[in-house]
Amino acid sequence: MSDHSMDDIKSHVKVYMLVFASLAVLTVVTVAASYMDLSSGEAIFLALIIATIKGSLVASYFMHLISEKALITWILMITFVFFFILMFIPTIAFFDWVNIS
Amino acid sequence: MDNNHHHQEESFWRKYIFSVDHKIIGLQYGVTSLLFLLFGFCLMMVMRWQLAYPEEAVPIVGKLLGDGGILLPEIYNSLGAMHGTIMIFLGIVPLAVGAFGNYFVPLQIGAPDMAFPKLNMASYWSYFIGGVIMIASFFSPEGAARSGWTSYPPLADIETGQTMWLIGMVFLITSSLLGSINIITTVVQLRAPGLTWMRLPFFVWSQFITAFLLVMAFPPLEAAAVLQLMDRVVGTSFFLPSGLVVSGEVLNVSGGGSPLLWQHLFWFLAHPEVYVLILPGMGIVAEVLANNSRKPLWGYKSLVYSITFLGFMSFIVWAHHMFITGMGSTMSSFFQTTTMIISIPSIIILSAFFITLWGGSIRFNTPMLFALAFLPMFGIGGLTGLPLGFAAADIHLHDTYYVIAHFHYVVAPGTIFAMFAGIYYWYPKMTGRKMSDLLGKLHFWPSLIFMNGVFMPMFIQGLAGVSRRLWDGGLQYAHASGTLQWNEFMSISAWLLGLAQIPFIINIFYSMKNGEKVDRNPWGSTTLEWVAPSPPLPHVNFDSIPEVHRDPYEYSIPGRKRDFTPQTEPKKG
Amino acid sequence: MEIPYTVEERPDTGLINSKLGIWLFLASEVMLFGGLFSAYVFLRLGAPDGAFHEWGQELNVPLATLNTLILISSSVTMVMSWASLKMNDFKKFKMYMGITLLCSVGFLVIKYIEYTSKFHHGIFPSTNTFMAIYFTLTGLHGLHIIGGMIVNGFLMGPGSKMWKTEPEHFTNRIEIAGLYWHFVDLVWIFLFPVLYLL
Amino acid sequence: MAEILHYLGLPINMSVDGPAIDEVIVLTHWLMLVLFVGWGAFFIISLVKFRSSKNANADYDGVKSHISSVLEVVIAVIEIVLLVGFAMPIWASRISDVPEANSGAFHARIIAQQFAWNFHYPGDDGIFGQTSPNLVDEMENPIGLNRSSEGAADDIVTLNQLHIPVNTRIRLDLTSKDVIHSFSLPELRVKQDAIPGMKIPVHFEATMTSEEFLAEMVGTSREGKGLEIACAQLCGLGHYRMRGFLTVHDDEGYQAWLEEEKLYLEENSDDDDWGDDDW
Ligand code: HEA
Ligand code: HEA
Ligand code: CUA
Ligand SMILES: [Cu+2]
Repeated sequence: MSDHSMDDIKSHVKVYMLVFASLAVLTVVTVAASYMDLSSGEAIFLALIIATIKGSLVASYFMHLISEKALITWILMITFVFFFILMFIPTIAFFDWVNIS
Repeated sequence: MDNNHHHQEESFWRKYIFSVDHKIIGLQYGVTSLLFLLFGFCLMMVMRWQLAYPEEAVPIVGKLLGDGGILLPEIYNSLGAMHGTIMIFLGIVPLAVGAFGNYFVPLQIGAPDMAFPKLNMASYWSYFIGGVIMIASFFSPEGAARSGWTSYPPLADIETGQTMWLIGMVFLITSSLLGSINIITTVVQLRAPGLTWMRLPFFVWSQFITAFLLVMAFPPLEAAAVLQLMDRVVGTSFFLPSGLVVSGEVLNVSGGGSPLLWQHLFWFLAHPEVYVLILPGMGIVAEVLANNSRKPLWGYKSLVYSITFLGFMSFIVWAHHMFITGMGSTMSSFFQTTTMIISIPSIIILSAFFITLWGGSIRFNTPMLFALAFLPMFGIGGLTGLPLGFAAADIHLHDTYYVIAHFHYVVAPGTIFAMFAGIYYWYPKMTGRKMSDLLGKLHFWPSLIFMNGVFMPMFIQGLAGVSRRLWDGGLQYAHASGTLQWNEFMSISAWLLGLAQIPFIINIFYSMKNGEKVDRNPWGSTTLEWVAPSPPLPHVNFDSIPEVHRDPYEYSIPGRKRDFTPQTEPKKG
Repeated sequence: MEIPYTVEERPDTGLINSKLGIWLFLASEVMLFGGLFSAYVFLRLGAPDGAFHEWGQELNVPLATLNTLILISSSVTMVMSWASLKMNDFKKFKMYMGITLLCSVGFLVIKYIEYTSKFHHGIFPSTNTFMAIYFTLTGLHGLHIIGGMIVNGFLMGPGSKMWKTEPEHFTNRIEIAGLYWHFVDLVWIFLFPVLYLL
Repeated sequence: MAEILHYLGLPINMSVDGPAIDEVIVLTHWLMLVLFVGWGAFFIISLVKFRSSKNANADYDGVKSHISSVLEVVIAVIEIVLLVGFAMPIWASRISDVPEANSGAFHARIIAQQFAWNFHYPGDDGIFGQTSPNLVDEMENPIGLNRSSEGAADDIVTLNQLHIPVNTRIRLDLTSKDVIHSFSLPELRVKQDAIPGMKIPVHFEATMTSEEFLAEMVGTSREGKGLEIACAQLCGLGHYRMRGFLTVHDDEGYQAWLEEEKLYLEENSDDDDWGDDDW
């Protein structure tokens, strides 16, 4: 990103601070939520949602993904497809087994 | 004088040992991996003795084995596991990706070097360390790994020798990751002016897709290796369920783990890995076929799409290695379907190769012979993958010699032949001299015959239901009795196959000094590596960065005097 | 002949080599942690109902929360150190980089406290599968932190000489190091709830 | 093709479910053969016809027709047919048609270990006694059977000897004490991994008794060699000798064997609680 002017960067810095604040708040929220009386399904869902939001904030702003070149976005999209395959197919397989008890 | 000497000494290290020049690194990779290939083969030649003459003392190397020279079952298992590991991770992958990828991708795309030369060097040395650890494990008190190259726990968790294997694997994985990041970046960033994606030689495409497979598939195995290492060293139970009783003793671990978790993580790598073994081979074969049939590669675009699709699909077929673990209907249907789908791009690629021949002017030089032999050999290997892909048929064939035969047809007369083709084809580029054609043919014909002699009877044993990894080759079993006579035949073929490599080894050294001297483009090829001097200039490769104006395989354009038109030749009006 | 596109971007991709390289590396890291998270899910499913939650109660949530905040802060200072270079302020760069390193040291110290207190209570990786995956994941993450510290330390110390000769190249290096550092932060953002809160 | 494959080594089939499996193998091999011969012929013809000594100038365009695409579609369709028509239904039956416990089907457990097969029969009451790893004693009680648990008193445990009745649905529940093994009966087209920590059922039905099988084998290289259980998964240094024996009885024969085992059990009930006539 060599084409950024000084002012550009200054406005970036503001964004960084905002993101920082939101991350801190979300951290507190997720800890607070874990002390609430949620069913385990709800708790998992909520915690993962918050983590995903935090993660996207970091990725989009700190890592500049939001303005990154298409090629990188593509690579990451493929990666996430494989990531989810890796996460979910073994999980489905876990249940689809002739393991009667 | 002294000073001068010192200076030269240093430059030797910089130039040949810790070089950052992709060509030197490629050669380092090539030599190391060929030696490993030979070593892995030697292990197998020893094993084949035991299979042919069970419990007879092994000649020559028997003394090393102790016990009157008889190959003990545990040693047999070690040699088998290490044969698989060495052939795949220390032999073919470094040869196909590390050596050919490193040397020829930058040349074929008109780049001065790889994108990250230092990383490239690190990749080689990481590979080297991994290899040293693997070899060293033979001499460690625990011995080498003996749980198969698949290292299924709980066996791998409780057997000796596995720790060094795992540590070695971590280095090898790191090496492959660094190497493939390098290749992808190089292909994306350093293509010469005018070299658009659809003008890339097919070899570059194959390396590009292979690198993606390595980047995405290897890390889960690294994760799995770390987990198994934890199991072995720290006493965790990732792969150990509760209530294990090993030789009468209740295993003192917390339990709660799952052996199947390893299988999922392992095959998530290992299926893409088998395509890593074959795709670069296909790339080389494509180059040699086009060049020696003096025709453009038929259906270039469909080849590119097929290989991309193949790469993608290879991530979602892994559980076809796990049908017999008790998989339910949903999973098995899914994986059977994806396995059948993945066979289609392979068929498209092979068909395109065959059709390329039609209408050509085919030259039968040594590289071409190997490339041609690749086709039916890969065909046999690939086609026999189909019955394995049907879960129902796999019930009978799983873990028998049928599987062994299937994949050896793909990797041994398949990939290894492709590698030979590549070596004969590009040797003039690397050294400035051609290899002897006579010795080449002396290498080719016996290799072709004996390869089939080794692996064809394995289909028969497999159909009979003979399990793999049997120390006595099935001597115990009644159902094997009808097929045992083949064991000796296969072993003799394997040893003769070993002898058949001698002309090749001689050829490599002999031709370095005495081969026919050639200029830049001895085969009349069109791609960019042939524009560079032979051998290409250190660090920069080309006299000047070439400019590309054409498709990769412009052979025999009608109305031209020469039957090839290099990619650099401008199109005139 | 120099290798092209180390400093200036290649026109058709709009990228420099190292940017693409680091993203590919991060993609492989995603798959590495993907494998481990997949193991986590698999083991959790295999464990008796609620066992993972119960075993997880042993962990120290306040300390981990603190660590999360520390790591987030270090991410901000990391990106600020890059922004400072962009604004030609080398002093500020050194300051922010220094804070980043301090934060990473702090993170490791807290991790150390957590680990040792577990060991004192007789809790080891071999205690149960939850502890096993807990120690593996946080340990591996800790190794990534150490790796990042080495890189950042180098860039702040001896590596920063480059600023005088090739400022743009140096700024790029900081950006690359930053990408890695943010990724390590990002992993923690997922590790924290998954291990401590669920 | 079936004959060719038998000639090549495929053992005869003696299971009710075997023919379906053989059919998939046979049909796939037909497909393979046709493809191989087809492309092989094309290959040889191309090589001969277009060798450079005969055809000095290559044709830039080469083949223009796209018959090969049609061919690829045809292959895909054949694969789909094999998949949907044969492979998937067989698998579905393998998974879903497992006979319920106490449904009249023969039911036994297999506990694999390095390097032997333990068979656990529920006895007359049809109830498997409890087992526990802590009770395991390699010589006396290899599966850790608790003789005082419900239904355990009459349980029969054998080593490496599996006896089953002919023409009866057999259900076997597989597990393992230590590492992964694989229970393989080549003549019955049965193969199933035995995985520690899991209990996986297989089911099949034999159509021949051991005697009939032996009669069938007269004159072949297998003459006089009975049915065996092979271990198909690498399980350590004794993997190659982890062989069990399968005996398929007719009904009387099976009952007679059971009686014998019961007698054996009573005689040895205080010190040795597993019976094995061939030990
Ligand atoms: C390079 C390596 C490679 C390649 C390319 C393949 C390709 C394929 N493999 Fe293979 N496979 C292995 C290496 C490979 N395999 C290894 C190493 C193992 C064992 C691992 C272990 O357990 O140790 C294995 C095991 C294995 C299994 C598990 C068996 C078991 O353990 O029970 C299965 C099951 O589905 C399978 C299927 C397939 C299929 C459907 C393909 C398809 O992609 C094939 C598609 C190709 C074709 C369909 C050929 C097309 C050609 C023509 C049409 C032309 C032919 C005509 C002439 C030449 C004249 N393979
Ligand atoms: C890439 C993979 C690869 C390759 C190429 C090979 C090649 C060969 N393999 Fe191997 N094999 C495996 C991968 C491979 N194998 C795997 C994964 C297993 C399963 C292991 C397990 O059970 O866990 C296995 C198992 C296996 C078995 C079964 C063992 C058992 O189950 O008990 C057998 C049996 O015969 C066998 C034989 C051979 C033979 C004869 C070759 C020959 O084709 C070898 C040919 C080699 C050459 C021709 C060498 C060429 C090199 C040179 C000539 C070097 C020249 C050097 C210089 C110039 C410096 N292999
Ligand atoms: Cu048990 Cu092999
Ligand atoms: Cu596979």
